[in-house]
Amino acid sequence: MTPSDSFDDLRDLYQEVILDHGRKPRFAQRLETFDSTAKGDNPMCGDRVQVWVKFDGDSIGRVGFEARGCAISVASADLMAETVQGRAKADTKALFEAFREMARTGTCPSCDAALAEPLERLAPLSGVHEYPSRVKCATLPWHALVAALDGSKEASSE
Amino acid sequence: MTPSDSFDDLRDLYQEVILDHGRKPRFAQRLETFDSTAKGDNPMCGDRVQVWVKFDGDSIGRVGFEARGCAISVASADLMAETVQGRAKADTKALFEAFREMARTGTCPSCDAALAEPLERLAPLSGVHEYPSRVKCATLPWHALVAALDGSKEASSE
Amino acid sequence: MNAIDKSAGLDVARIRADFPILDQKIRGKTLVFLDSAASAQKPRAVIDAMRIAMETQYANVHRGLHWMSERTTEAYEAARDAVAALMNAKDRAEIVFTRNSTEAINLLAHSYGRGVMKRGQAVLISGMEHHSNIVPWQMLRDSHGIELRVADITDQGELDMADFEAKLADGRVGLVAITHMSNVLGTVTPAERIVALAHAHGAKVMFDGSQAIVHRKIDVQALGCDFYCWTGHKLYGPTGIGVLWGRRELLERMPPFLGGGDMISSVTYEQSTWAAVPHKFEAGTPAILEGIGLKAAIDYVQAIGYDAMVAHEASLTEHALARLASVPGLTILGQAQERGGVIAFAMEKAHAHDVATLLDRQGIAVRAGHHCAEPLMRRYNLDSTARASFGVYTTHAEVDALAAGLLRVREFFA
Amino acid sequence: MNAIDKSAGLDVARIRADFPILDQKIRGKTLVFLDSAASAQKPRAVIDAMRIAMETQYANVHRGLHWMSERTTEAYEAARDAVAALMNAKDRAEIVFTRNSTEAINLLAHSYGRGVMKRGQAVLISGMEHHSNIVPWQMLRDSHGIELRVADITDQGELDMADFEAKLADGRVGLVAITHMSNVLGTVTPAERIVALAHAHGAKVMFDGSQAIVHRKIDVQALGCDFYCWTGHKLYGPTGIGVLWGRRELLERMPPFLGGGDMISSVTYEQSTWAAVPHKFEAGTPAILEGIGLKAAIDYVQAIGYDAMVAHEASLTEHALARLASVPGLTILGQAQERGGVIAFAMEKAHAHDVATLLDRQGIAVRAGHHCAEPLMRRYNLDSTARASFGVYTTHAEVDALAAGLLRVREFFA
Ligand SMILES: Cc1ncc(COP(=O)(O)O)c(C=O)c1O
Ligand SMILES: Cc1ncc(COP(=O)(O)O)c(C=O)c1O
Repeated sequence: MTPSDSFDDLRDLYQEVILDHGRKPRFAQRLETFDSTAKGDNPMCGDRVQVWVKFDGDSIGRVGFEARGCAISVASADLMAETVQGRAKADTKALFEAFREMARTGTCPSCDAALAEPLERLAPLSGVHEYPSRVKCATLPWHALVAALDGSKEASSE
Repeated sequence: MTPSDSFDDLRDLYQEVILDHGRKPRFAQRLETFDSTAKGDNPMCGDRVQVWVKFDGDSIGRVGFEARGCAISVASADLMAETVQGRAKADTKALFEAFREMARTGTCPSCDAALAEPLERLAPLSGVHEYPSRVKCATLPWHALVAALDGSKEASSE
Repeated sequence: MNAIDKSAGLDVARIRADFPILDQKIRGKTLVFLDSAASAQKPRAVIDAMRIAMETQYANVHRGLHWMSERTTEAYEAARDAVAALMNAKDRAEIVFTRNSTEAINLLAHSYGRGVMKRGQAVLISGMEHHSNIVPWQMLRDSHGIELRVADITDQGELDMADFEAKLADGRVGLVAITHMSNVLGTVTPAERIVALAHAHGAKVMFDGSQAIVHRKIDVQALGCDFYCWTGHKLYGPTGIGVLWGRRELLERMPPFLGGGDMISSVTYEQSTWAAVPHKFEAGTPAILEGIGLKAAIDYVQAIGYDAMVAHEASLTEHALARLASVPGLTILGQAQERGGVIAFAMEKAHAHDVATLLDRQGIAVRAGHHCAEPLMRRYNLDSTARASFGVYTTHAEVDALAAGLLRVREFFA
Repeated sequence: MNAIDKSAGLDVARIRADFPILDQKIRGKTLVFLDSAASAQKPRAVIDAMRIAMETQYANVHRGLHWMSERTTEAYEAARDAVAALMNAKDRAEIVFTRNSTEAINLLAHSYGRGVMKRGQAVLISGMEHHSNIVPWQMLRDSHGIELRVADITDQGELDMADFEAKLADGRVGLVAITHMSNVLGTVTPAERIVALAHAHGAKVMFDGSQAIVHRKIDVQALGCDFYCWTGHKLYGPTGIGVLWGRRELLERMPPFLGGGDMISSVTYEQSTWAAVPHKFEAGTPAILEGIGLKAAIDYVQAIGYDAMVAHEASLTEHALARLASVPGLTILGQAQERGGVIAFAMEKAHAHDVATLLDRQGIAVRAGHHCAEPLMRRYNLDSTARASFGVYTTHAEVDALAAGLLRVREFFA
C-alpha cells in the first residue's frame, strides 16, 4: 500500500481500523448455536445485516453476523461484536445509545463514565457524524443486536 | 362633482364617457322583437351579459343588452351597441378583432383603415390594456354579440 | 406611519425595512399593500436564505452522500423541525410538506377520505369555506359515496353552533374540515368547541389554517385537533410549499397519496412498500429551496413573536373598522366577535372591480372578486367584494390611506 | 479546464462564471460537482429572477387587479409561454405546471388512468424506469384494475424492441409510459419508434423526459407523443416546479386531479364546474416564484443553445467513458448506442457508498445508491452503484479529476 500520508485526506473517516474490520471482519459468521437472532434492513441504501447472539447467563457470550453493505456497516458490525462480547446484556442498550449519540454528533459528553472504555473502542466510527446519511450504516447492526436482545425478529429502522 | 382635475389620476382609465355609459347606458334593455340572442359569462369575476340583436337585412338593426358587472363591462356593452348599430353584419367580427387588439395592447396599428371611425368611438376603453385581468370585462359583451351573430346561445369565454 | 404603530410593541418602521418590496411607487403613488391575505410579502431573510442556498450549498436532498447534499438535506429537514416547533407538534414526523394548503387538503381527501373513511360516512364543512376546502370534498363525494354536509353560518358571519351540532348528531360524520379563520369575513372559528363537539360525535377534525397561521399562535396539541394545514406564502414564506400536520397514528394508517421516488421503502414490480411518515407522503424531489425559505420565514415570525403580531393586527383591525364605517355607502361583510385582519366590503353603486382598480390607481393594492368563496358570497347575495388585509408591515397610516382612497372612489362614482 | 471545453462551441469558463456555487472548496478541495442528474445548479440569472420578483413585484396571481398582481401574473404566465416554446407545443394551454415530474406522472395516473382508461386496459412501462414512473402505475393497478406491463431491456441497457412490441400486441395497452432517457444507464430511448409502434396498437404515449429535457432538444410535435413531463430543478431551474405537457384534446377529456381555488369555473355545494385547461389542473396558489425562476432557466438554456449543449455533453461523455475504462475493476452500467451524460458504475471490492464518500473527501460530488431505480439495479444484480453526471458547466478536467479520484479510492481499498 502507498505510504499512509498520501491518503490523509481519506483517512479521517476511513481509519485503518475501519478498513481493516471492513475488509477482514472477525465475527462475520452465522453462529451454529445461538439464543436469539434478528435482521436489520436499510432499504434506502440496500444495507442488510443479520445478527446472532449466544448468551452466557446475564451476559452476552458471543455475537456473529452476516452483513451486506458498505465498509462502515461491516466494520461497525464487527467492532460491535468484539465490544459487546462478555458485557452484561442489561448494559448493551445504554452502550448502543451512547454509540448512537457519538455517531450522530462525534462525541458523547453526557455518557456514563462506565462506558468510556467500550466507547473508546468504537471511537474510530465517530467520523460518520459528518455524513448524516451514513450514520445509519454504522447504527444498523446495533439496531439488529438490540432487536435480538428484545426477542424481536426485525430491527425497526430509524 | 368635484372639479375634474382632482381626479386626474383616476380618469385615464375611467374616462368621463365610460363613467357616463356605465352609469346611464342607453341600450340596456331586452329587445321586444329580436332575431338572435346570446349570453356571455365570466365566472372568474361574476360578470354576466345577455345581448339581443334585431337585423335589418344584412346589417345590424338594433342591439339591446342586460349586463351585471363592473362599469367597464356595462360601458363596453353600451358603446358596442351604439357603434355596431347600422353596420354590416359581416364587418362586425373584424371590428371585434380590432377592438380586442386595442383592449389588449392599447392600439391596433395593423387595423383596417375602414375601421378607424368605429374604433375611434371605442377608444375610451383602450386604457384597460394596462389591466390584463380587466380586458375580459371590456370584451365580454362582444363575445356575446359575436355568439348571437353566429347563432350560438353562449359565448365561449377567452 | 404614526406613533400608534409602536404601541403594540411592534416597531413597524423597523419591520418595513426588512421588506424591500414595500419601499416603492406604483403608478407614481406610494405603494399601500393591503393584499397580504392573498399572499404576503417576503422579508429580506427569506430572499437571502433562498439565494444563499443556491449560491453555496444547493444539491438534491436525501441519500446524496456528498457534502452539499448532506448540508441541503440538513437545511431542508431543519424546516420540518421549525414547523413542528411553530405548531407545537409532538413529533417532527407529523409534518408533511405539500405545495400549498390546497394540496394538503387534497392529500387528506384522497388518503384519509378514500383510504380510511367508509362509504356512507360524511364530511362536514362550514358555510364560509375557501374553494380549496369545498371542491376536494365534492370530488370525494362524487367518486366515493361520502356525503358532504355544510354547517350554516349566521348573518354576523359566525359558525352557527346549533346547526353544526345538529349536523353531527347522527354520528355519521367521519371528518369535520373547517376553516380556522375565514379569508373573507375575518372570522376566527371556535376551534376548541368544534373539536370537543366533533370528537364527542366520533368525528376527526381538520382545520384549514391558511389564514389563521398568520394571525394566531397555533398549538395543535392545545387545540386537540387531528389535522391542521396551512400554506407558506401567506406566512411571509415562498410559494410552492405548504404543510399538513396530522397525528402520527392517523398518518400511519393512511395510504400514500402520490407515488414515486423518496416515498418508498422498496420497489419491485409486484409490490412496493412505503417509507415511514412523513416521507410516505412526499413523493419526488421536494420543494427544497422553498423549505429553506419557509424556515427563514418562521424564524423571522418567531423573532417578532405572535403576541406582538396579534396585538398589532387587532389594533389595525379596530382602526380599520372604525375608519371604514365613516365611508358612506360601504358595507362590511361579517361582524364576528373573534376576528382577524381581513376585511371584505361592498360599496353602493360601485362594482368591487372598479373599486379595486380605482384604488390601484392611487397606489393601494386590495383584492376584489369572490375570493375563492362563491358559496359564501351567495350567502350574502353578492357576486364579489373588495377586500383589504393586513400584515406585520401594515401601518395605521395605510389604513387611513385606504379610507381616504375609498372616499375618493365614492365621490368619483357619485 | 482545457482547450477542449471550447471546442464544442461552448465557452465553459464563461458559463461557469454564471454559476456562483461552483467556485468553492469542499473539505478544503476544489469542488467537482458531478451530480447534475439528481439536480442541477442554478445560474445567476435564475437566482436573480426569483430575488428580483420578491423585491419588486411579488403578489398572488390571477384576478389580483392591482399592479403587482397583474405584473406577477404576466411573469408567471410568461413561464408557460417559455415552456411551450421550449417543447414546441402547439398551444400554451397544453402546459400544466406541477411540483415535479413525479407529480406530473401521478396527475396522469389519476386523471387519465382513473378518469379515461378502462378496467382491463394496461399501462406499459420499461425495465429502466425511475420509481416515479413505476409506483404511480402500481397504485393505479391496485386501485383500478389496470394491468401493469414491463418491457424488457437488453444487457446493453437498451429497450428490447421485440419485447416492447410483443407487449403491445393484444391491443389492450392504453398508455405507454416510458423514460426518454434513463437516469442510470444514460440510455436515450428511440422515441419516434416507440410512438409509431404504440399508436399502431392504439396506445397513447407519455415520455418521462426528466433527464432528456436537459440533454436533448425536445419537440413534442416532431416526436408525435401524447404526453411529456419533466422537472424544473434538473434544467437549471428552481425546485418546486415541473411540467406536464399533453395534447389539448386529451387534457380536455381528462377530469381534474386536485380540487380547489383557481381550477374552477364556478362552485356551488351541489356541483362545481371546471376552468379551461391548463388551469383545470392547477389547484391553489401555484409555484409563482418557481415559474419565474424556471422562465429564467429556460431563457438561459436557450441562449446557450441545445446544439452546443449536446455537443459539449457528447464530448464529455466520450471522454469519461474512455477515462473510466482505464480504472481497473470498474464496471460501467449500460452501453447504449444513444446515450447522454449520465454514467453509473460499480467498483470491485468497494461499496458504492464508500466510493461516493471517499470521492467527496476529495471534493468530488457523485451520487450513490439505487438512484430510485431498484428494479433496474436488480436486473443487473446490484444493490447500488455510484453515478457521475454532467451539466453545461462540467469540464473535461473535472472528468479527469473523477478518474484520478477513483484510482485513489481503488488503491486505498486495495
Ligand atoms: C428519469 C427520471 N424520472 C423521474 C424523476 C423524478 O423527478 P422529480 O424527483 O423531480 O419528480 C427523475 C429524477 O429524479 C428522473 O431522473
Ligand atoms: C382560508 C383559505 N384556505 C385555503 C387557501 C388556499 O391556499 P393555497 O392557495 O395556498 O393553497 C386560502 C388562500 O388562498 C385561504 O385563505
